[in-house]
Amino acid sequence: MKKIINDPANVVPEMVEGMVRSYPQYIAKVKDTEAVMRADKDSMTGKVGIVSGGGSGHEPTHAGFVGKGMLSAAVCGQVFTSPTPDQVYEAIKAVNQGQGVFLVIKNYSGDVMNFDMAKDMADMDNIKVKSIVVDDDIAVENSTFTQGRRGVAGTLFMHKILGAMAQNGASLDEIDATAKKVLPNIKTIAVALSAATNPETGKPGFVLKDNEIEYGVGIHSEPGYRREQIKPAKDLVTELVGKLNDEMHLDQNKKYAVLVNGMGATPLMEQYIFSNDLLNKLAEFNVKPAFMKVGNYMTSLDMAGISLTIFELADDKWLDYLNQPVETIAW
Amino acid sequence: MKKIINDPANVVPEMVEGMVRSYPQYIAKVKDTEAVMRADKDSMTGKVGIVSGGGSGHEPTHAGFVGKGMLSAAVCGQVFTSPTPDQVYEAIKAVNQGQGVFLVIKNYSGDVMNFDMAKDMADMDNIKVKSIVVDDDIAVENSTFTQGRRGVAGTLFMHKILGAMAQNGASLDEIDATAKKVLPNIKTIAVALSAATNPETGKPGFVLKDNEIEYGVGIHSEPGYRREQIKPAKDLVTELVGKLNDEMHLDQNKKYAVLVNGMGATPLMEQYIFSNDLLNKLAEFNVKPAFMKVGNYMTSLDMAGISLTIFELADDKWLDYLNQPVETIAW
Amino acid sequence: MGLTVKNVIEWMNNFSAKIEQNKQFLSDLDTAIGDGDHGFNMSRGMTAVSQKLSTEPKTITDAFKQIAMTLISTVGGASGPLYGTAFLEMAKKSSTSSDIGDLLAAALTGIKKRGGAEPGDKTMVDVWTALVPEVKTNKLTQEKIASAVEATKDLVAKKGRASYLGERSKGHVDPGSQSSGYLFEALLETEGIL
Amino acid sequence: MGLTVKNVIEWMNNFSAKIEQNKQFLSDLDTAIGDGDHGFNMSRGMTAVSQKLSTEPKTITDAFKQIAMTLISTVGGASGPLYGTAFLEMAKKSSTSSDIGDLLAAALTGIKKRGGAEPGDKTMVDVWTALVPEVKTNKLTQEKIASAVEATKDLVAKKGRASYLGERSKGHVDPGSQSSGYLFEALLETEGIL
Ligand SMILES: Nc1ncnc2c1ncn2[C@@H]1O[C@H](COP(=O)(O)OP(=O)(O)O)[C@@H](O)[C@H]1O
Ligand SMILES: Nc1ncnc2c1ncn2[C@@H]1O[C@H](COP(=O)(O)OP(=O)(O)O)[C@@H](O)[C@H]1O
Ligand SMILES: [Mg+2]
Ligand SMILES: [Mg+2]
Ligand SMILES: [Mg+2]
Ligand SMILES: [Mg+2]
Repeated sequence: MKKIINDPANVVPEMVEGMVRSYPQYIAKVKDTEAVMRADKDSMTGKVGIVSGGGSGHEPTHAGFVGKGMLSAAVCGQVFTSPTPDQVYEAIKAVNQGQGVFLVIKNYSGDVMNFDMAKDMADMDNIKVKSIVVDDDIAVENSTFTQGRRGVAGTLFMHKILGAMAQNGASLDEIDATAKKVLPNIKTIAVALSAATNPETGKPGFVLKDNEIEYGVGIHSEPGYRREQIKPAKDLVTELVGKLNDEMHLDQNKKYAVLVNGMGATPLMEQYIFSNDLLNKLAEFNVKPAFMKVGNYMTSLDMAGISLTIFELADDKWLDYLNQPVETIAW
Repeated sequence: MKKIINDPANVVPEMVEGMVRSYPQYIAKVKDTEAVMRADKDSMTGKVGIVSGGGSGHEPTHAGFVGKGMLSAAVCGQVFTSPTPDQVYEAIKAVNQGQGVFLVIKNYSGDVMNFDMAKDMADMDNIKVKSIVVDDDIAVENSTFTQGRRGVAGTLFMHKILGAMAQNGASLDEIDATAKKVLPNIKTIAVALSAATNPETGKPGFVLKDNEIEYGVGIHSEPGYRREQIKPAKDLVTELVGKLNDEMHLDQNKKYAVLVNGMGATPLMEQYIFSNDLLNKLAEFNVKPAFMKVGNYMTSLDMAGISLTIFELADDKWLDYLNQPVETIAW
Repeated sequence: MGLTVKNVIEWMNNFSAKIEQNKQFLSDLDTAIGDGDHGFNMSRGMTAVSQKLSTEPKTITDAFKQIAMTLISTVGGASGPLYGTAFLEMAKKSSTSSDIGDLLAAALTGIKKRGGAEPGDKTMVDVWTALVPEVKTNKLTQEKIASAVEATKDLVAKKGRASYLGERSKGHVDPGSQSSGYLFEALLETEGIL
Repeated sequence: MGLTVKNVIEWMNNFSAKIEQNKQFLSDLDTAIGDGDHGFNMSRGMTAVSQKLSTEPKTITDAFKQIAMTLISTVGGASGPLYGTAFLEMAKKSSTSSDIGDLLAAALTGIKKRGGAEPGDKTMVDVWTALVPEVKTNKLTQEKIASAVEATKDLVAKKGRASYLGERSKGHVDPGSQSSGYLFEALLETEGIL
């Protein structure tokens, strides 16, 4: 493991410190925590707070999306490990303006339980808290008898939609209702060329051979659904779009937002080549995205690979929310 | 070599295609070339054009900085290979509005010669063209008897300053004069943990041992000035800031802009940890950056490492230019 | 004898020592079917617990509460709220009972409620479900602990990260079950509680 | 005999074949002291030149002009404008002279002007400087070409990417000199020009 770090045990506090000091115009630390909140407090006055977070290692998620028009606060857990309830609770308190706070949680048992405990703590303070659990990763079979699907890159669209609504003055109940409507419309699937190496453990999450790829891996190196030989970009696109289409039945009469997301170590050149093939493939369905982003948004440290998110814009307002300007480090 | 590409010979056209199709609101192709120009042509009316470019593999540079307030066009050469004069010439013609065109060239013999030939071609069309050759990389000893220093990440600041001026209506001569003033104030130095693998050759530019780093490498895997064992982030900062300070003598009474630039495969987590140590180190000089950016801006495909640019803001207007809003993919 | 502040502390220090010793092993188990951090998570938490308990709490209830709050605020992940909830429930129960069997039963109820897992889901719930009755009937042995932990090996995970593996989670011991095994071992080795 | 459109084409096809054959070798030389692409750059260019010349140009001047423009627009990097300029100067000169020695001398002047390199800077200028007089005096041989190329090995690079290496550029043949060597070899092997 060769990394630009100091003590592996301190990567998260040092990273958070580096982030708030590099971008004081956007974010500030929530005192005595590894959570960050908007520097522009005025932008939160009278608004519902939107709080997200999770394990670290997915930068710029989540702290890079804190700012006017998007998240109110982000809680940074240890690498790939859910933050603790007390930290989430402090973030909730810091951004609550009396209009309540909405939590965007990714579906991992740790995150769900820790955020739930934080909610319990906030309840005791009479802070109204509602939440959504994002589970956009279609690699995993869905089932109510299991943990269900993971929350991955599609979470970004949830942040953006709810952040825009909150900025426009929506109530906690309105935000809650929209979150529920948005949720089933976001689907993501990934392909990995190599796993991330966690600085704490010093080991890669899995090892692929020199010519191997794996479809369906998660953002903490959770296993995917198939390993095979590396293929041309356009064949990767065919596989991933095929999976997404099975789920959401692409329809030329519908509008879509698309996120091509680099996992951390994949050059933008490859992401754009992938995007080119993707747009060709979508054209076969007579689909042209109404909104598109390409880049490293929900990374997994130094993992090489790409995830593809397609978000059906079932409500026309959602496109406006996506296009609404924000003041963040990374959107 | 495991990459998300199709035919290695087509990476550049496919990438450019992917980029303009993903972000049609910002960029469009210059017909029959691998150059891109602003989609928002109105934003160029009556203004001096700013054209840059170079070999591909440094994404989001240069095409990611084309848009209102920054570059007018960017010419994308083969991977790590200067674009040809005819392509640069087409870009010049496409953005020329009668006020002349200014070229931002990075100091490599290829770039300098090809852009020079393009200038000769534009001269024959009576298009006024001036240019600056950026040579911010202090790893190389400077000398008028050699090729001199390379142009690397600091070029971004040149793009931003000149782009803002052009947008505000500055003349070609004013832009030329400012470019000359800005040039000696931008200094960059890098450290690499691993080299880039060019998709055309399939081989890494150099090989470092599992515990080795190299100071002073260039963005095409040009060799640096020293190899040694990997050190904690704060020691890397000490080395790089030391080198920069030898050149520019950090002074608490002066203002600085700072760019912490990831080389492509280095996670943002590491870049922020580095930034935290950097800000500590600069504080020892009583220096606090007036402007700062952290992220993958001038990459070298999948190279792991960081470059550090310090830009002395010798003129107060320069800070305003850096802060002036732009409409680009990546600034 | 029964519970005292002193032997609760000893229990926790024993537990902490086992975690420290097996930190890498727990993480390796987690690498096979999870995200490879369980040893580090538990080590971070139990180091903080030992540190916290170096100032002796006044009451047994206080001791359990401090253990709970420390775990909740330092471990994170899935195991943090689960172990935290377990000790929080033990703290609550300790105000009306001093029977370790009763306390552990309350803890198990808390774990199931917090995580929604049932026996057979290949989580720490399996080990707790197997061993709490043994504590109650005073029949806890090293062998029973080992076999309860080992029994998770053949199960298919239904909760937690390992559930993403489906059938492929078979053949690996559940890391949270292994760390829970250490908790019961530490209990067994702490003189005077059982 | 002297220059004809036909033997210029043959010269270029010979050159192209040598480049193709030694593509990897040229890139390997460039990897040692540059960025590893010289073989690919030249191959891209000469493939395009051969393709272009498959339609026979009308005049020698046209032939050289087409070679120049094709190289300029396909090679890129440092070698593109340099080789491009060389052939452009040969095209210009060919309107007043049909002596290959005169043409190559004009080419060398162009290369030096475009790149600013002098003999001894470890660039293709060294090979051209050594061999143009040999062509003029009709004494070009395979051995002289080889030794001109080899002579760049001990030099320290002052221009181009290799100059970043300083002293460390010693001990490696300059890739552009090697490809220029092939150009002269191809010339030597093309019957009738010299
Ligand atoms: N819903 C749940 N109910 C009970 N135990 C669970 C649940 N989810 C996970 N666990 C336990 O937690 C352990 C994993 O803990 P840990 O690795 O520290 O957290 P994470 O999975 O967040 O990385 C699993 O081995 C399992 O025993
Ligand atoms: N200024 C110069 N003058 C003459 N020849 C040069 C100059 N710069 C580079 N060269 C030649 O070009 C060769 C490298 O070409 P190539 O690898 O194709 O371009 P690049 O260096 O842009 O990658 C060198 O080996 C050298 O012979
Ligand atoms: Mg974890
Ligand atoms: Mg090159
Ligand atoms: Mg785990
Ligand atoms: Mg080269």
